[in-house]
Amino acid sequence: MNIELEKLRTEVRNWLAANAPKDWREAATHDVFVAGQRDWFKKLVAAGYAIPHWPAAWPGGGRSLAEQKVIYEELARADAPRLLLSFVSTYHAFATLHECGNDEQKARYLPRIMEGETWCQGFSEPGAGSDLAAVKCKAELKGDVYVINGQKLWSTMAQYADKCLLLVRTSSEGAKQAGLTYLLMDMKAPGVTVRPIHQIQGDEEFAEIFLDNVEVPVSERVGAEGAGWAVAQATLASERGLTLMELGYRMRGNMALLTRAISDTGRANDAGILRDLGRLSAQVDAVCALADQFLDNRMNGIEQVGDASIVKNAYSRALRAWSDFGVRIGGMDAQYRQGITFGDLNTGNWMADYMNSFAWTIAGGSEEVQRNIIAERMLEMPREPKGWTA
Amino acid sequence: MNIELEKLRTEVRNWLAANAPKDWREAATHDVFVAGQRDWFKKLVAAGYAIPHWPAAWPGGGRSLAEQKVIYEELARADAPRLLLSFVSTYHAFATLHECGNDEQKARYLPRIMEGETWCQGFSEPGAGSDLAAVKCKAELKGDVYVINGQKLWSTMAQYADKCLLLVRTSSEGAKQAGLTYLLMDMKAPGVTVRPIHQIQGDEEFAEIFLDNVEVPVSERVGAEGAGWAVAQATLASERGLTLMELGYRMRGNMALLTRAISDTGRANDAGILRDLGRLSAQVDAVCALADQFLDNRMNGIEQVGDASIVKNAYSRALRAWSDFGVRIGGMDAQYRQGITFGDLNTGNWMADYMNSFAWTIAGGSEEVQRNIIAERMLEMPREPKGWTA
Amino acid sequence: MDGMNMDRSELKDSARKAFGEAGLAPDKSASWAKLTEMGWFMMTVPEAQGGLGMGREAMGVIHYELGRALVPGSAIAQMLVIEALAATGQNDLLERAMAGEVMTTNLCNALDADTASHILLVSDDSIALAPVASSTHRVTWDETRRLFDATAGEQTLLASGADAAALANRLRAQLLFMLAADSLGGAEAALTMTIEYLKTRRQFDRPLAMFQALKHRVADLKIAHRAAEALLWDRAVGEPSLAEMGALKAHCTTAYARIAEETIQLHGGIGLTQEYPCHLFLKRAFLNCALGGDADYWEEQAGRFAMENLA
Amino acid sequence: MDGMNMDRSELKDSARKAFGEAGLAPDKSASWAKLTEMGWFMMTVPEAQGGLGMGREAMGVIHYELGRALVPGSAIAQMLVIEALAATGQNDLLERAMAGEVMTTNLCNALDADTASHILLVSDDSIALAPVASSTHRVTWDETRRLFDATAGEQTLLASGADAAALANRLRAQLLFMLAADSLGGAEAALTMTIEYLKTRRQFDRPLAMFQALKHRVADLKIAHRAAEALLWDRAVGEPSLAEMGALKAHCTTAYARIAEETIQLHGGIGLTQEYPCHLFLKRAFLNCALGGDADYWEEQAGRFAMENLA
Repeated sequence: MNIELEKLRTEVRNWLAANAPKDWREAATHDVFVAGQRDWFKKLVAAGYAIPHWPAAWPGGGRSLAEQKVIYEELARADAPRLLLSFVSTYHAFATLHECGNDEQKARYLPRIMEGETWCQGFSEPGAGSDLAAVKCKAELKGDVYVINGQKLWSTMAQYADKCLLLVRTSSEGAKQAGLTYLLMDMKAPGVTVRPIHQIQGDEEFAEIFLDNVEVPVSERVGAEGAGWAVAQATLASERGLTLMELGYRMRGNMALLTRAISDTGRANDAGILRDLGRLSAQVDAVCALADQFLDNRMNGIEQVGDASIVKNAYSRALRAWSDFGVRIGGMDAQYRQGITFGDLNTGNWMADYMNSFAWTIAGGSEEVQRNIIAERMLEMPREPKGWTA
Repeated sequence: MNIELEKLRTEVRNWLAANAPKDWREAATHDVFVAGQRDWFKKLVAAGYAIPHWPAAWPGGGRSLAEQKVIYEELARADAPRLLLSFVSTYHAFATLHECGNDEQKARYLPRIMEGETWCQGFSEPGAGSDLAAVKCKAELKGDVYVINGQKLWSTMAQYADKCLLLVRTSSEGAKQAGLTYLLMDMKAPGVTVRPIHQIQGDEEFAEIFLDNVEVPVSERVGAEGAGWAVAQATLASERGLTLMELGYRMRGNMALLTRAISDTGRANDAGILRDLGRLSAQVDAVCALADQFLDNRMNGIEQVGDASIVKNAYSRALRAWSDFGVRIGGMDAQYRQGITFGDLNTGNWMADYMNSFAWTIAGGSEEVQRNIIAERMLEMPREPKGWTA
Repeated sequence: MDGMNMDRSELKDSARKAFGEAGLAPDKSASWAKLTEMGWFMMTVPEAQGGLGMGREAMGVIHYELGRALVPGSAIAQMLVIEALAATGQNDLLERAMAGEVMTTNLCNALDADTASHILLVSDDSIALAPVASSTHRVTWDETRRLFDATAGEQTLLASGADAAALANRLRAQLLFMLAADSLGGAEAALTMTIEYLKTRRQFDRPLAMFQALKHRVADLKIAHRAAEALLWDRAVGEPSLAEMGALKAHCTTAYARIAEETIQLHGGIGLTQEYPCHLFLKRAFLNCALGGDADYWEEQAGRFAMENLA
Repeated sequence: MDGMNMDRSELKDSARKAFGEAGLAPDKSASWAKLTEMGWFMMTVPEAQGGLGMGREAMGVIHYELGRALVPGSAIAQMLVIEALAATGQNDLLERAMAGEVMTTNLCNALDADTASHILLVSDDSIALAPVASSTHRVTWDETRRLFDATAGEQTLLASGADAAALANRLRAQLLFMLAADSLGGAEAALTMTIEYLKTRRQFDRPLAMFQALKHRVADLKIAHRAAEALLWDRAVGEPSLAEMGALKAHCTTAYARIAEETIQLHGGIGLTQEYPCHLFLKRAFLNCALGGDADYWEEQAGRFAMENLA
């Protein structure tokens, strides 16, 4: 077992040495970045490393979690680009279709995803952030199509997506959750308008989607009408584990950006700086160990409710501390604006890294929501009674 | 005006130089400490500095707040003992009687307080801490006496008190607050048992009071039956201002304990330690400035709701930081147990100081209760609706 | 209310009226015109030299309000130059500067050097004034301030030796104080905006402001802000040492950065968009942290000062 | 679950059974007898020398549970002595120590020196064993541990030169690891106790555990504990440097102190009484912070290590 894993490690490492793009940090525009992402995904598919978590029937699929871990470790080690553009398609869309899609849907979409079709997720709305069940985007069944009107927010790379995992309201009766339905929407359909969100550090990783009488065939519904909440849970549960291990390793690998900045500013013998570096280093190591343990537990089938929230918050806190320390060491130099690296969190462009770190404390379930989950579902501290509204 | 103030300052300073006890830190037992407190109070009364906040009819009373401030500044400067034993009698009992007592009660008790009668406060109970209105201690009117049964907690120096400001329940109908009544109880009355609370740092500043069929004459009731909550507010509003200014100055004056410890442990050139010292120093200065401002505002009649909570939390946080830094600098030496100084918060016996600092984050309204007051009453963030119970 | 506080309160009202109504980060030249018109550049100049003879406290009030509205421009540099010109009796140039002719200084990264006629060059052994010869904009994340690499033309020496050292220290103290005031003004605006947002934004069928975890965080920010503000007005009077002024600046800018960080977090997603002003506060807060010496520098100095003076 | 984790989990169960049932801070001699009976002093000794040949991870499990129950005594010192005796082939003394004869070491403030037959004297250039000649109790705030000033009788040299340096470093790493494990065990117990208390204690007609501000604080403590624990088990295997072990110890003891502080605060008034056990955790946490080198020392070392190894 260990020998096979080490064989895989060597194989991946060698392949990456020959094939990993080197200049991806220099992408000057989003278009260049996206083109690079598409190209890199294709290469990984061809090599069999793009979808290790898919079933064995797919080329490159059927890897054990231990093998997946090796692949992600090596991707981080080689400092290869993260697969930001195909993350939703290969994780979220795959998991949703695999668990809840019908045979026709699977047969139609999974091959396309393999071929590079990109997806986005249309869940959040202006009035439905932490409280996702408050989704208002309305779908009315007219004949064999749903007619959609509404707005979605915080959709990662929606401006480049072909398809959208869309959560809509088909009924306002009963519990908020019960009126939701899950659709697969064509992003090229008439009435879909995408507006990139200008982020504070200059990136446009997210977009808004405006839906004006968009028609989605009933055949594109996943699960029954009104079963959208349950399908959405399958989508949401699909990510995090491997990502956080990969991101943890990337942060650790980039500790050198900090140590070099400390040397460059002549503070290699400043006891206070050294202590804070030592403390941060342990914090980052702890996050990596935690992400490892989380995956081990998942592999061994002993993952527990709240575990993912713990890993996410530990990571987001460490990422904040990492970039905050960089801003501090960078001093006045860090205040001068530099071009950003798209889709990367640990670049040494400290203010950009710092601002980017909020994506992890806010997006994908804010730190506050994670704390609720940990307190209420893991530690079984009582929830507020249902009737508590104001 | 300023000349008069400076004249007072010189007068107090000279008097303190001649009269302030020097050896009070060495008190080996509570009895010695209490005897010293009684003696010191007597001296202050004679000099006219014990009750500057009382009306002018009383010897030494009738001082402006500016004059009171001068007196407390000088007491702190001279490192004279705080008046822990007579704090409740001269502040809480005085304010309560002054605002809510009848003429007979005032005539009976105020002279006794001047003569050194000591008082304690019987408000908190095992089930009524942050939620003070939940008081259960029961008083039944039988003829012309109330018969009291119940238990009180966290009563400062109750073991040495002659009288008690007692909050009891005379009715369980209606709102919790509406069934409370306020009594003046003789601590020597049959059925009163006092048990000192053994605190974690070895002090016994607080006590429990057990009440078993204790009889209190109706004439000892302050305000009407059922008006106890309003009377209790008068008691609670009486403290804090001057105390916190005095305590802030004392903490600042004792920064030298830290700087000496830093020198003694050879870290006077450790950049990290220096920074943390510099930061703490600003934090302590800010608390002193805040307490000053608070008093100025009170003097000028522009104190606002929540102001006292802000000063209290800022002080308690700084006190924690101060003692925590001391524990850190003290290192292994701070872990060896030393005899404590009764009634003092900044002694350089770092672990004792650290443990003592909890009295300020918990007692007299916990930090959490203060945060609620600041958020809800000062910043007008909505309270949870009344009906929210579980 | 005593006399000094009354002045402070009146000045605050007029400054808030002047800058509080044009929204955040208002037009730069209109703001400059207002500063000039209201005579605020004359504020700390002795009456004998045509100024208003007010103290550091008044300057703090103005910069608090400039920070509160995120007013762009180089008022900080202007006031430093004016201070130096007044102290060295350069009455002609002083008059021009008080009348709004833009002048800058190397003490504060040559703010707005491209529109400045002169640059004040401050070092420990000389204070000089020179025309700006050339300037290169160094773009910062904070776009409400424009920093430059500037070169100077022929210098006129204003002070040298011990006089220069003393004046340099006074100017540094002023800079630190102005940055502290700017920071607390910005922090107040950010915190107020956040509280308003929490009261408006509803999730789970109630306003966010009703969630106790958020209430307690906001309360802690309020405490931090009030304590820092008390320290600011305390150090506005008397003669604090440079180290104490540095500690004040570190304390206030750190509080600003913390409040700005929480402003974004508590706004959630929209806090991360260019359209919402949260990021303006964040970027100015962090620039303030770095300008004039950062917390690492000043806290160390303050620690040394404490070791020497509180032993 | 893989083999190693299975071992850890089984060992944990039996240690929890042994120490988890007698309440907090159980009887010292009974605890010592249990440690001896269960053979846990033999744990890390090679099988060839009569031990169980288990690794550092197993030792971590035991000390985690000792910390969790606040078991008094000097198991930490005993295990260090045993490690040294095993490494230097002192098989007779080793057997006596494994059988429970109390021995102590200067590496850990001569814990329980008054009942120890021998003291292990560790320095960078020599490791020696000697009978305890005299001992003076240095009373600490933490009463679950007894520290001594001890003098030694005639020394038997166990190692010198490079061997001594290597062994000394190994012993220091073990000490740091045991203190880290003890801290996380204690922190777990304190946190669990706090959560239970919050669920039981009612104010304002509901359990404290329903107040979101408290929930969020508890959640943050849980996160801190879980992250520290992941780091502990990660460093239980492999060959971390001494600086990395020091950083682990600083990380875990700091987490313990923070959790113990919040344990008192969240218990409110009763947390300040001798009758409630909150203070026992607090005092042990702070002693753990100071023993074996404090966070200031180890974080600086870890920083230097990072500068050299992550450049």
